Amino acid sequence: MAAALLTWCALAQGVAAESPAPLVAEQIGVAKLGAPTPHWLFVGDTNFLGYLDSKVYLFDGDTGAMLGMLSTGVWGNAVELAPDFSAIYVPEMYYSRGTRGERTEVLTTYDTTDLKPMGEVIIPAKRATGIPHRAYQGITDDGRFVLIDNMTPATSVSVVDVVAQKFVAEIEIAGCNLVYPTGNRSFASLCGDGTLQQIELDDHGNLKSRTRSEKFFDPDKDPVTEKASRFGDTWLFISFDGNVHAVDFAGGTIKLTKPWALFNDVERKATWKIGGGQFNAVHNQTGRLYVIVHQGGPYGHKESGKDVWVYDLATHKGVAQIPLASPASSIGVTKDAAPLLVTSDPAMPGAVVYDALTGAHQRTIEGPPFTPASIQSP
Amino acid sequence: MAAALLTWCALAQGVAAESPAPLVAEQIGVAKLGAPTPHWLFVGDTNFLGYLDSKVYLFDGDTGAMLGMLSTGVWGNAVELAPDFSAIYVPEMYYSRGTRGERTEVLTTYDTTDLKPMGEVIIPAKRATGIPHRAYQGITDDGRFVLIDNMTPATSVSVVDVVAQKFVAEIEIAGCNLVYPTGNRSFASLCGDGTLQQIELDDHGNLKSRTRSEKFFDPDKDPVTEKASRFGDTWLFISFDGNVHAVDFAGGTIKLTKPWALFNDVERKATWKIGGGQFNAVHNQTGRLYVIVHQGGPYGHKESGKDVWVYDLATHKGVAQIPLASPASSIGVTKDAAPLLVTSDPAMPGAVVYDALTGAHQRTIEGPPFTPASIQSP
Amino acid sequence: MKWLDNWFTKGTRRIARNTSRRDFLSRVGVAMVGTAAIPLLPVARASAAESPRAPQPAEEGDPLSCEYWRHCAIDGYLCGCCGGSANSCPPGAEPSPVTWIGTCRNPVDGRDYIISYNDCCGKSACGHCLCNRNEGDRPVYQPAKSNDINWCHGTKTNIYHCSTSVVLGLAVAD
Amino acid sequence: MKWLDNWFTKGTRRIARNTSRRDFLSRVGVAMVGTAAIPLLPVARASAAESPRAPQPAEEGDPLSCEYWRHCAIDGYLCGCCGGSANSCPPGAEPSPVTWIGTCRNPVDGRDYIISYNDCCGKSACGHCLCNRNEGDRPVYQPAKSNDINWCHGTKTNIYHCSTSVVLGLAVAD
Repeated sequence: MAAALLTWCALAQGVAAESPAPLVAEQIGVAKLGAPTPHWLFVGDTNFLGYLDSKVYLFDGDTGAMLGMLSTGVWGNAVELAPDFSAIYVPEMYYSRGTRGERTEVLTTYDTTDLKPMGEVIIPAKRATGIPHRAYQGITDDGRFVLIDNMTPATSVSVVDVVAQKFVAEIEIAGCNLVYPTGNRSFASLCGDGTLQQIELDDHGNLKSRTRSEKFFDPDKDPVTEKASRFGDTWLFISFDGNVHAVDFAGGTIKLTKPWALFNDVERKATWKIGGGQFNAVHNQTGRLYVIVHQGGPYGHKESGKDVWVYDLATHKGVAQIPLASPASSIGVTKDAAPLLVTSDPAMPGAVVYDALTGAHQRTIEGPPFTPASIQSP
Repeated sequence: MAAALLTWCALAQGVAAESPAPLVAEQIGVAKLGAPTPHWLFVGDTNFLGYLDSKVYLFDGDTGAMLGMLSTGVWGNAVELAPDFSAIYVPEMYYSRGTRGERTEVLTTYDTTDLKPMGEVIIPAKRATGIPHRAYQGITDDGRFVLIDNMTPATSVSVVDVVAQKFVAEIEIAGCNLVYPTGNRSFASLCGDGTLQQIELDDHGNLKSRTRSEKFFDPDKDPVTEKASRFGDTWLFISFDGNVHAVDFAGGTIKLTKPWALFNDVERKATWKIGGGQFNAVHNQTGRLYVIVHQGGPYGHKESGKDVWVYDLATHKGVAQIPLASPASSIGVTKDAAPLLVTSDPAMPGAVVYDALTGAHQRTIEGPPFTPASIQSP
Repeated sequence: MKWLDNWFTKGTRRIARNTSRRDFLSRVGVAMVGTAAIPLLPVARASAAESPRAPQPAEEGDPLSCEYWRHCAIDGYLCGCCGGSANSCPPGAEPSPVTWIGTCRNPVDGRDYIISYNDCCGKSACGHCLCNRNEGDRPVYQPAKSNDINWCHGTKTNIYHCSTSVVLGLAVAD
Repeated sequence: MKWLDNWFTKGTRRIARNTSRRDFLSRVGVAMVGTAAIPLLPVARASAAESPRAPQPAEEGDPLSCEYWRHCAIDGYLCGCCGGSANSCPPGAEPSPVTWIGTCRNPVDGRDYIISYNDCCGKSACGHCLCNRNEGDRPVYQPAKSNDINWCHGTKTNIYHCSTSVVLGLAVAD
């Protein structure tokens, strides 16, 4: 048959000899990803109207072009990127009959050149689900262990050794929840009584020690949100009322510092508030904190905002106010010297890209993602 | 603890003795479906942006209220209803890892009072998928066998005995495709050469005989669409150019009849055309054919229309023209004496309900269904 | 609600400090179900129960509106728009025995009531009447007061379909 | 295209009449893959191939627009909007070896070309640049010319991600 085809093509081309040469027959190929740039954007799509089919989209923030996609199972939350971007790790959940049958959870490893699954590790079928939270999972600074938050509703953390590709341990964090990596072998969790605990792991990923902080916020009067940002060895926990509790984990200790306020009295009177999903982000190089803000009444801690205010983490002073092209619930800031500020809102498919230094709107990326959540970059 | 609570409630209510009696504590329950009515509407949601999470919504056409929902796996197509509405049968497809792993296909039986799965039969993992087609599946007139169209791309039909709850046979229909039930033990399939074949089953659901029709349409010049309607023992196959080929299957034979035209010369000149998904439906009691029509150029056989034209199947004359409140790709007509005409369009979530006799718009049902397709009634 | 919340955090922490992990998980599992489920019936009875679809006499407003008083801390699809009601799951869905709890004021009698926001589970998203109100909502490290959490726990699957707003009783300030 | 279409229907029918079901299924499977896949490479080679993302010199228009000449019978998400191109799958997606085939006229040289609309498979819906053009499209009982069919056949899974428009060669009227 192939031979016959060649004859038939040659004949056809002969027929058209006078006019310019016809198009040549093509071979279908499969694209590969180019070299990663700091402006690559992984945008999680919870796909709320079809969350059995959650996805993570990869865009080039400089062009807005979609580069690829991962299908991430039921209740997708976010990805973990190896520090050297050698792999992408995704906690995924499946049922043998979609909404029924046997529940299986895995941590899948994807290749960063062709986005193909390279392997999976079965993990306890207990992952915390619902509204996505960045702190429902994390990766240690050296990229050795991926940490996955569990809620049954009893809380614990699953530890996966991604180098050995095996599940190591489930560490209970009773009365506490969430995962905030604090080094190569440690992470912190926030607790319902206004404290936090730091868990130290041994080299195998098992529990080595557990340290508890003093109470540093009032969980009833002014709780910190679970949406925190990391600045070096410090995690910034921001309260409903806009107070920043910086906790320094350098050297394996827990150092509490005096909270500082995002809003002065005038701004409070004008009802400025924090709010959204992942409403804050830090650019480490410039030491700047980006916060989505809005004006409104009480219980606005999940409301999207039309403005991002920028703070200098050395002086705690506001240094810029960025009016957004469209309301934002979550933001991300790329890690490079010419950072992008990227916003998403579950009510608006897609993502919006700004110059993080000037606040200039650069482009709006059309969705899907249909109900975007997490925004992450290499 | 329960005892403690009672004391605590009693105390609380004592405190408020002066004012009107407080609300009483409630128990959460689970609703059951009431008695079915002919105006119940099963609307399939392919959920194209999340088709691993396809659904079927059940609405009350008289109120627009949602009554319930089924999750129908990957590539949902439609439901089959037992003639006495004692059960709902749904072909469902699943992968062990959502988009990867082992493919499993089942025919699931759902209870019509509580919409719970009562059982499943494993079927060959070969079901035809893509754009939904009503004729990708069917049920014999007596409700004994559910017939499921396969394409690998080789074509065949899986036969499931839903009374015995077991898979019976896979019957090849080479060169042909689709399932049009024609009795208690038979169905027809359309063939690529302009013929059709009728398959007769024995009482166990195995192939008994195969009859082939003469060529009755030109598959190149004016093919019939695969979207047909049944009128008694007759199936109406409508061609791209709007010619109706009525094929009578009474008594197990295939009786071809002279095609008749939906459009006269004036209408053709005005570029009136058929088009859409399931663009036609029949109301048996009144002997009327409903067809979605639009004006436009060639290759419009999948374009939605803003009008439904109604024909008398005895006289082949147009008897009514119904301007729609919004464009429609698919329609359904309920079976009762006061029938509803229901339309859906994958570009518009929800469904629209009209009086099928007067054409009066009754209500628009808000979506989801996000990308609605099939419309079915008891 | 404070008493409940304090009991929860203190209680679980105390257990955590004095027991092994396995022992802990089993016991806290029980303890927490106990906590959140105190005012609830076991699932079996709940499913069997008649579901009062109509609001009670001393209520007003539209139960299918996000502004309805009971929904003051809800986050999800109203089951009343999905084939159920403010206090019943749609056909075929399974009520979660564990849940988060809010306190809402009934405008008719001016009283504060404890509202239990049980999720209905086992079918994918209903998609109708999405509401998000956060009165008294707390972060997920205070689970019993957080509406971000998928409360399809203790159910056959953790597949979320819609949310209810069930009156448990009067709230008593401590 | 007629020669191909006639060969397909006649061929398969002939086999159908003279063979048992099992024998038939195996042979038609092969026959049909042969039919639709004639001008295509085996998947293995296809995947290994460099993917020419740019249109050829004698083309004009925007490959990311539904109006692009090659897309005259496409139904699906343009792979060029999903990380691939008009003739390459996005990273990690698998090209279908079997496909439907259309005939489109290249406005630049006025010639009719056979276009192969291979689906890319193994990831769920890309969701970008949904196009539906039906020039020459036929019902699903003429599979080789139907764009309604999910052509993720002969791939690891039948999960559809996006569609390509690959030039196979000149179309010759018979």
